[in-house]
Amino acid sequence: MNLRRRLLWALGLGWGWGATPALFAQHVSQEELLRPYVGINSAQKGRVKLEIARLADNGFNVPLKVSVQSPMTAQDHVRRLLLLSNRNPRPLMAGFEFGPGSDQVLISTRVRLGGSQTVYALAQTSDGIWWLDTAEVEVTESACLDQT
Amino acid sequence: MMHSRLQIIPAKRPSQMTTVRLLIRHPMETGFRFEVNGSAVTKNVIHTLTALFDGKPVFKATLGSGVSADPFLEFQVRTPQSGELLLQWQDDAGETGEAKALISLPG
Amino acid sequence: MLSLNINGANHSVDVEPEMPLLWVIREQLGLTGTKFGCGIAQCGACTVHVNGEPVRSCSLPASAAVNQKITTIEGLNKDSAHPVQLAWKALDVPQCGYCQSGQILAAASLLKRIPKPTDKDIDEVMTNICRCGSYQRIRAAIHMAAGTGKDIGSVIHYIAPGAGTSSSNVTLNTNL
Amino acid sequence: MTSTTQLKNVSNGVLTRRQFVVSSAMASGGLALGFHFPAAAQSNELSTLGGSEINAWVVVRPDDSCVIRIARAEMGQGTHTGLAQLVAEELECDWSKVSLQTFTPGQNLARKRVWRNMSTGGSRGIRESQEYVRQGGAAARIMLLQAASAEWKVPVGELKVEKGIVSHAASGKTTSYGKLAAQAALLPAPDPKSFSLKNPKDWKLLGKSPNRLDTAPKVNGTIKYGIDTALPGMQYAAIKACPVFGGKLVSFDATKISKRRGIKAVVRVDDESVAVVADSFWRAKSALEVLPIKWDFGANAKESSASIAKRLKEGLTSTENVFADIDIGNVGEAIQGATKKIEAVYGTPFVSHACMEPMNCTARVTADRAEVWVSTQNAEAALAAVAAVTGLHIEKCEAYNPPLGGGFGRRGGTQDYVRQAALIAKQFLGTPIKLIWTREEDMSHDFFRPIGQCRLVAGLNNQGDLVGLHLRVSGQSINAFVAPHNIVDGKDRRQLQGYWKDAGEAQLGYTVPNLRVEYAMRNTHVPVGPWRGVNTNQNAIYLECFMDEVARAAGKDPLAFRRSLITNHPKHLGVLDAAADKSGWNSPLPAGRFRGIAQFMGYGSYTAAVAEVSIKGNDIRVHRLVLATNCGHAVNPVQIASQIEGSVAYGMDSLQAESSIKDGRIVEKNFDTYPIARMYQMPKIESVIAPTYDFWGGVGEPTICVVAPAILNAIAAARGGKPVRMLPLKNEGLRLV
Repeated sequence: MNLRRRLLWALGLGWGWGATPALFAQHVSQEELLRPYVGINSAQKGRVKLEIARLADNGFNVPLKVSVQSPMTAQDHVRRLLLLSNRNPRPLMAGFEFGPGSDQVLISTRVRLGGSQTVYALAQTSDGIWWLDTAEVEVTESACLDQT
Repeated sequence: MMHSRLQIIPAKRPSQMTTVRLLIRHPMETGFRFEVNGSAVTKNVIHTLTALFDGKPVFKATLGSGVSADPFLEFQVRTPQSGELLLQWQDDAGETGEAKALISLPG
Repeated sequence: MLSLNINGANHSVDVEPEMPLLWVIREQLGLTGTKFGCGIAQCGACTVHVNGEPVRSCSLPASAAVNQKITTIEGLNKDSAHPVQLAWKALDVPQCGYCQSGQILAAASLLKRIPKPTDKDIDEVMTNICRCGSYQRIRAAIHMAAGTGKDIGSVIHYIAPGAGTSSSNVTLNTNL
Repeated sequence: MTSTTQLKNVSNGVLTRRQFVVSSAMASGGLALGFHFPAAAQSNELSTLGGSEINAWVVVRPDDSCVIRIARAEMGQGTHTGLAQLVAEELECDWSKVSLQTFTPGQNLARKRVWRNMSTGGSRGIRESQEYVRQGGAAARIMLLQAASAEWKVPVGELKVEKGIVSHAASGKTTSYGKLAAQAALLPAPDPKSFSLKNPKDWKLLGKSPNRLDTAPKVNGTIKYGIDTALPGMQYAAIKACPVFGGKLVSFDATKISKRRGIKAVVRVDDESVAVVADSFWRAKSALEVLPIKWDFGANAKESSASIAKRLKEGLTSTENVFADIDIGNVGEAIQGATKKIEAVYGTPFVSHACMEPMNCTARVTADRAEVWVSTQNAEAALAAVAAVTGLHIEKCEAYNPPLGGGFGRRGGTQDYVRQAALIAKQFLGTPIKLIWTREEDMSHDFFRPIGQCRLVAGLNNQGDLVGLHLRVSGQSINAFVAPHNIVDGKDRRQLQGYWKDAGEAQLGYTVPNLRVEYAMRNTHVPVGPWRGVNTNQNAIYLECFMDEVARAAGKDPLAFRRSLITNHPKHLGVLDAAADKSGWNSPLPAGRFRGIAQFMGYGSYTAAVAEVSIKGNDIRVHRLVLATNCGHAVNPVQIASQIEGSVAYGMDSLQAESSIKDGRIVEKNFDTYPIARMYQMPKIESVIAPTYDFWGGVGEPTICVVAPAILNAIAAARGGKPVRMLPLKNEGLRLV
């Protein structure tokens, strides 16, 4: 699959934006969260490193950094990287694809987190395997309201 | 036209990666906010961002409402020779934006 | 330089004559028991005694306090054992406590003027705001400190589960 | 079994005893009772104060004194004492030797949040943490007993412990926690699944009312709130944000004030605020008052209370942007076919928290460290805010959280004052900056209780039974302002708090055959947030006052009418009956006095109130309030009574206060125009505590919401059935005296 085709695939198919959410924003289980994006195979811990502060002031603007260990050769490279939230109304926050010849995967961005939750960084390597790192984030926004 | 700020830390050698830092002025409207009359503000996020080097795609990001307002992205691309790095993006309203930089490798 | 007598000690402070006494006490002398609440003499959190009378120090220029005898909460009683303070502790009057320096000084001067105050006296004099709503305990504690024997205070009815049966030994006991 | 206790004068035996305890404590120099607050430390390690840490919650010192660690903020509700009782009950230590230790969010983070949530709010301080803190106490007790068992080589089961003294009957040996602590600290922690917590029937300390542990420093001025922070070289900041919400700071002319005494600088804080920094707060504030500032007020400057009321009124009958959370039967038909139709529109204004300690925060920022000293309900949020503002790694930031001079929800959410202080301190690297808001700033830039209106329509059949009820709230949404992503499909159920069909948190107590409960979100430009009791406040007024209108139309007694609708919810009924009983509902009143009743549920607790009022002209005197709660478990009944008594003052403010809007900004900026309940207005309050010990409910908020409707119903009774529907009372020329 050439890059352009992969990009089209990413844009149009497969990832979706999650099912209809529950009445209150709820945490979803890891299996439920990953199924639509990663398929039935669960991802393995390793290779991916997700850095995000344990506490976030409000969920509107949370910096994070992800890196993936990979030789980035033609045989062994990172195809794509996904950032998922197990609490946001739309679980997929962002997805990235890397061009040929990249020898390093290092992404920084800022995300919105709808309440305290687990953030997932998932990377798929060229052998099809999904690698995973997670981070707990306490979104401290409102002492009186954060129950739901 | 969407305002953006692009910062490039160019590769010093062909074997190195070029670091791209991009900040786009955009509300990344989630669709979850409400107007005073209780109706939802229409969702409008930058959904796709592509980096092309000399016309060839080298990086692609698919963004959702989970990315903060005024999205910031830092990533790395391969720029094996001097050339033009072009960043293009599009939001749900169909508006597009771009930023470009010339990468000149020493030697 | 202004010369102020606070809690029995003389202090020279280099401040504008119009600086309110509250800020001199808090910032220049570091006595933070006197509180800032409103700045317009409405809430009473800044109450101090000037020659024994309760005064809202946020609205009293420091120059007007020269040659007066000023007492703050820190100086009310060196052992924190003024009858009002003892009653306050016995009844657990304070909740957040922020207004209580002012309440205690207002109560202390009330008792000095009227040793056995009536509820009406208390209503008239105790105009300090307590946002936690500790008023009922304040009233009870004033009566307690004055020894009026007035039957006013917290009334607590405790109804154990399965009331009317003896199924529980959970009882209200303030006598721990 | 019912017992009534009068906490009153020194002739009462109970209080003589309490006073004795106080006096003897003082004679001995203050006993061990006290608090250990973390000093500004460079280390994330929490001191063991010379003792042995048995587990995260318990430190035992060689002199047998026990230090109990407390995670939650103390804002006056007695949370610290209650939490300590929970630990001590299971620990079986000597309560007279207990002291408390608080810690910082940095220390919590360094230990992977072993102490979990540090915030106080939503009446959750005790109900949410009771299980794990009791487990902490029990685990420590088990470890201490295991240490004795190992030393004496006897089975743990043969050991007894009371007040920290461990004994073995067969051998006659005794020892104490202080002697066992060092060994116990080395033992592995028991799995919480391997032991069970005490049955409330066996409680010795819980359910009793020891004095609060934090009273002494509150009566002699030694307690330090955030506003009392003093650091070497500290400067003071006064701030002004654009008076119109959403407006922007354009420019200011610092030259006009820079020559004034003590002024260090005038700084832009963010898009909307400017601050003056000086060597004294008064100098900073006085200079700020005369600083020429240019604002861009923006489009919101056109908004007013009238324009907002119009929007809300439209929402009462609109078909746009409205949803039904409950829709049982067919309300339209039921009301259409009813013998009698009753209709009313109620309204409640924005109100301010008005914490007695104005918002403030002291911040010190250097190139590689940022610290704040701040009274906050949520120290972890303050810490995160500092990290966000400074861009420093969270491990390089710290927040110290002294007790609060009132919180009420204002200090629980947005840490706006922390952000501001850090933004200012960032501009003065190394210099501590104490930012204090004036009262005017505090009342102008609150996160107000949201404004709302409610239209209610009821139908009665010819027996006077309620056959249909249609209730629609139209008003501002807190979630839409603070966390819009929590609103799913545009349905903000939170604004219907207290009308929920779900059991457990804030359930509607009435069963009506045809019932429709709707919410039409109508927002404003005014920032809103949780105000002690949050939406139960408005919702209880709407429904409970209307219930009286319907009962009146049906020719029924308000209590009997409610009882007939509430039979499916025995806990709601239980407190309603308890309040009615203790108020003497069926006994005659002196001439000119009238009663009103209300019941509601919030924060997991069931509440009811009966008010007695009289009216002279436009002056309303509230004589007596009987307030009942079933909060599940009663940890400290006297403290619960404190909260109930306090809720009367807060509830009465619901009747008389209003933050109104003119030219897009708040009109009432200080206590001269914003009335707060005072001593002379207070009724005699009786607390009815009726716990059923089969759930854990909140205490700090639940009883507030029934105060206003009970009083309003009594006022309506006194006015021959004429209700007050649009608050505050001054709208009808009435006032509380």
